[in-house]
Formats: sequence, C-alpha cells, structure tokens
Amino acid sequence: MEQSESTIALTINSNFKFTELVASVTDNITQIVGFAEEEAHWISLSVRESVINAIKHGNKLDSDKAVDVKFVISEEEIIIYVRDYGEGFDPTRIPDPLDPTNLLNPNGRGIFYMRTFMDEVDFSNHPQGGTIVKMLKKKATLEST
Amino acid sequence: MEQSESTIALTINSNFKFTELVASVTDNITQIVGFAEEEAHWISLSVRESVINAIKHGNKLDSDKAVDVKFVISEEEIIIYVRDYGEGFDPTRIPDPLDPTNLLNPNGRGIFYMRTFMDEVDFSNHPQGGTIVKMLKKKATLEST
Amino acid sequence: MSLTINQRTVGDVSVLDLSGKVTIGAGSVQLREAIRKLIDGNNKKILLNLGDVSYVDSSGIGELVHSFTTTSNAGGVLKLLNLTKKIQDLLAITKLLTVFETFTSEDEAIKSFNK
Amino acid sequence: MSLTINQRTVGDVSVLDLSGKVTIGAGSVQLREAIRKLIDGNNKKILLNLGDVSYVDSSGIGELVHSFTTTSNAGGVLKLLNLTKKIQDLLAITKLLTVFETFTSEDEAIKSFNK
Ligand SMILES: Nc1ncnc2c1ncn2[C@@H]1O[C@H](COP(=O)(O)OP(=O)(O)O)[C@@H](O)[C@H]1O
Ligand SMILES: Nc1ncnc2c1ncn2[C@@H]1O[C@H](COP(=O)(O)OP(=O)(O)O)[C@@H](O)[C@H]1O
Repeated sequence: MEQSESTIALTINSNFKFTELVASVTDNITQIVGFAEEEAHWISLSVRESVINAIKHGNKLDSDKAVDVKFVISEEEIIIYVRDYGEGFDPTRIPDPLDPTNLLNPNGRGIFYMRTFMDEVDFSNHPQGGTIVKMLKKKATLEST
Repeated sequence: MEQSESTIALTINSNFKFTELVASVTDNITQIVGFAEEEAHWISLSVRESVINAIKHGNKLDSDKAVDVKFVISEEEIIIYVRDYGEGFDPTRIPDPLDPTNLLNPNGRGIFYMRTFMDEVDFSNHPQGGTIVKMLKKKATLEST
Repeated sequence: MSLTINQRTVGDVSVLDLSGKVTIGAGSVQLREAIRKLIDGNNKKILLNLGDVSYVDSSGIGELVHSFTTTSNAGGVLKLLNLTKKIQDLLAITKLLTVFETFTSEDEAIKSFNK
Repeated sequence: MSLTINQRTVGDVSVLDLSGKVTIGAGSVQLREAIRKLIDGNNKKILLNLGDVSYVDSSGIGELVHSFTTTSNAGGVLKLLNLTKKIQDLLAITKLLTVFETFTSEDEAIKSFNK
C-alpha cells in the first residue's frame, strides 16, 4: 500500500564535477526511503553511471547541455529517470562486457552494472531528442509477518 | 572575470524531510564554488531558512505543492532562487525581531538571519503566483596581489 | 541526525546535555518535552549544555527562547552552557545574549544558580 | 575527496597504497601516471593495495584493467591486495576475478611475485 509519493527533480550542466552532487542527493533520498546501506550504495553507483553516460556519451561534454535527474519515491521503491539532450543510441547493440574479447576493455561496464544492481533499467528516446534512462529499485522486504 | 556559469535546479515537494537534502546540495555547491567553511555554513543556513518558509508559509505544508530551488554559480559568487506556490507576502511588513517586544518571540528570525548572512536578499512575486526569494553571496576575496 | 538529550542532576540543578541538531522537526519536540517534564517534576533550575549541538537554525534558536520563557513563566531559571561559536553568533545577532545567561564552565554555571 | 597514492618498495616489488576514490576524473589520471612512472623506471612488479579505497565505479574498475594491461604489455606483473567487499563484487560480476590475481595478505602477495 503506497502511503505517499514524492518527486525530487535535479538538473545539472554537463560537467563531471556535479556527479558527486547527484550521488549525494541520491544517498539522501535512499536514506529517506529507507534502503539498507549496501542497496543504497549500488543505487547511487547506478545513478552515477547513468549521469556520467548522459554527460559523456549523450551530451558529449557540452557543458551548456543539461542532464535532468528525477527521483520518484514511495514507501517501497525508487524510480530514477536520467535524461540527456544527445543523439540517443541503441542499447541492444552495445558490446557484452563478459565476452572474453571484451574482458580487458577499460570501458563498457557501466550499463552492465546498472542492470545488475537495479530491478529494472529501460532506455527510451525523448520525443524532443535525447535519451531517458529509467531505473527502478524496490526495497528489500522483510519476509516476517 | 567570470570563467563560466553553471545552473543547478532542484525541485522538492513541500515536506520538511527534504530540507536536509537541499542543505546537502547547497553544501556540495558552495564547496565547488570554493567558499570557506564558515561562509558555506551560513549560506546553507540561509537556504534552509528560505526553503522552510516556502514550505511552511508559502505552500502551507501542502505536500503536493513544489518548492523550486535554483543555484546559479560562477567563480566569484552564488545566487540562489527559492520559489514557492503560495499567496505571497509583503516583506516590508514583517515584525523586527530586535524590537524589545519581539525578543522573546520563538519565531520571526529566519529572514533576519538570511539578510545578515547573505549579501543580497530580494523578495518578489512570480507572475504565475508564489514568492521568489533571491539571495546572493560573493566569495570573500583575498586582498593580496 | 536528530537530537539526543541526556539528563543529569548536579546538586539541585538539572543539566540537559544536548547532542545533534536543533532544527525544525524532531529536535524541537524533544527539547520541549524534556523541559516540560522537568518543570512538571518541580525541577526549575535548568542548565542546557549545547557543547555537542552540531547545527541550529532559526527554529532551534526559537526553541531555546521557548524553553527559556516556559521555565521563567513557571518561576524557574534556565541558563546555557558551552555555546558553540555558531550558536553564539546566532544569539548575538538577534540580541539574545542579553536574554540568556551563558557559561563556558559547568562549575561556575552550577554555582550561579544558588548565588 | 579524490585519490592519494603512496608508493613503497618491498624487496623488488613496488607497492602502491591507494586511498580515496577511483572514479571518473582525478583518481584515474593519478593512477595512470603512477603506473607509467614505475614501468618507465623498469619497476615491473606492481602490487596495488586497495584497502583504503572508499569508492570505485565502472571507470575505476576500467582504470584497474588499464593498469593491468599496461603493465602486462610492458612485460610486467600487476596484482591486487586488500579488495574491499564492494570492489570484490564489482570485479566478480564482470568476471575480472579471473583476470586479476588478488591477495588478502601483503606477505603472500609479495612472495608470489618471486615464485
Ligand atoms: N546516454 C547515452 N547516450 C548515447 N550513448 C550512450 C549513452 N549511454 C550509453 N551509451 C553508449 O553505450 C555504451 C556503453 O555504455 P557503458 O556500459 O556505460 O560503458 P562506457 O560508458 O564505459 O562505454 C557507451 O560506450 C555509449 O556508446
Ligand atoms: N515564502 C513565504 N510566503 C509567505 N509568507 C512568508 C514567506 N516567507 C516568510 N513569510 C512571512 O514572513 C514572516 C517572517 O518569516 P521569518 O523571518 O522566516 O520567521 P518565521 O518563519 O519564524 O515566522 C513569516 O512569519 C511569514 O508570515
């Protein structure tokens, strides 16, 4: 049963110096929702990865372009949307980091980590251009009565 | 000489539980700008006061109403805008907390602190309703060559 | 995160050791209840030790004022111990250092109640 | 905030004690330079002590991989010491524990270079 839903929206310019800020907002929010320390850590990592991708691959480091991060929280889950203003990409066509030929590639693990740590990761194209990453994580529920 | 300007925008619902989050974003940003610890503390206090006013007096604790906080930063200064969706008020008609008859009033010091710690504090009405508080603080400059 | 209040008695003075934040929300309510209980129990010499208070905003200052007037109105006396630099600043700016008696030594604070 | 790298020599092994964050930005550059210098100075037995690394993201993991391949390509050997639980997880998930030799004891790590 959802008691109440809140939305927190955060917009930054495309500069890596703001990734700590987004991570710290994420930590604050996961604490409000009540995620355990380890879950919170991986959520924050996933947000960080997607914001870095938005800055680097989406907005191509053009600091005039914004990255919009939206957090929708309830008692049981957090949904995070990360939007950039880039050209978009096809997430089904990125290399598999577990493929032996990619194992020693210094790049290409971000989305894989996001998919590992979050319950849901979806990519879509914004009608006005740019990529939207949607990530959902449910709180671990205690199986006690 | 301004090297570059960045804008960070943050929107929360009207719930006091988000004031820590706004304060922590503020701390992050003042650190990026390079404010000294004590200046940063008072900036964060001023932001906290104005956000609490926006939630309490502006939006009257209606959690469906948003508070929009915008930070515009450059190398030398920070400008913070806090907007609520309330009915507005006349800032020239608030009681003076230093008046002996008000000294023991538990309320009425927030705006006074904001005006003390920030270089500029302006109140205006948003054309679509609500109050906008604008606060500006310049970085202390070293008088050395 | 919020406020922890530890209560001790030194002679006939009740000392409240505050640690954490006194801001809007939890901190204020707890302080209000602690003061109320002391007064209801006829303990009217109250010393607030603020040495471990990490953050105070205008609501927190208002709460100190509220504690002061509640105690005074009940015929008691409330004093402050170990102001941090920042609390000192906030009180000074709003002329509240003229209202509160403040101390940096617990011994002297305790003695002052029975002068 | 960012990364601090302290360098020591134990026998013929160069130990880099990392402390702080290895994420996009400063941390990566510093690590890259430290490895480059060692290899240029013909120090090709390198042990990275990660015990005090507080945060690593995919860029940080990528940087460890980069350090490994740079060293290997120069005919050297790079091993890892004191993985935190979280680094261990990140390496395991991406099958990198099969690539890196890792140790929980510095003694054993050092000895392993000369077996
Ligand atoms: N927001 C985005 N916009 C455009 N391309 C993206 C975006 N996010 C990811 N990509 C593409 O997907 C690839 C894989 O991303 P990721 O797994 O995070 O690894 P890395 O960023 O290290 O390359 C990127 O190299 C890039 O080509
Ligand atoms: N955003 C706002 N919208 C409407 N009224 C406001 C707003 N901010 C302040 N006020 C008015 O100004 C008064 C003084 O505010 P302040 O100095 O912060 O003290 P306090 O909030 O403790 O009353 C408030 O009591 C309220 O009437």
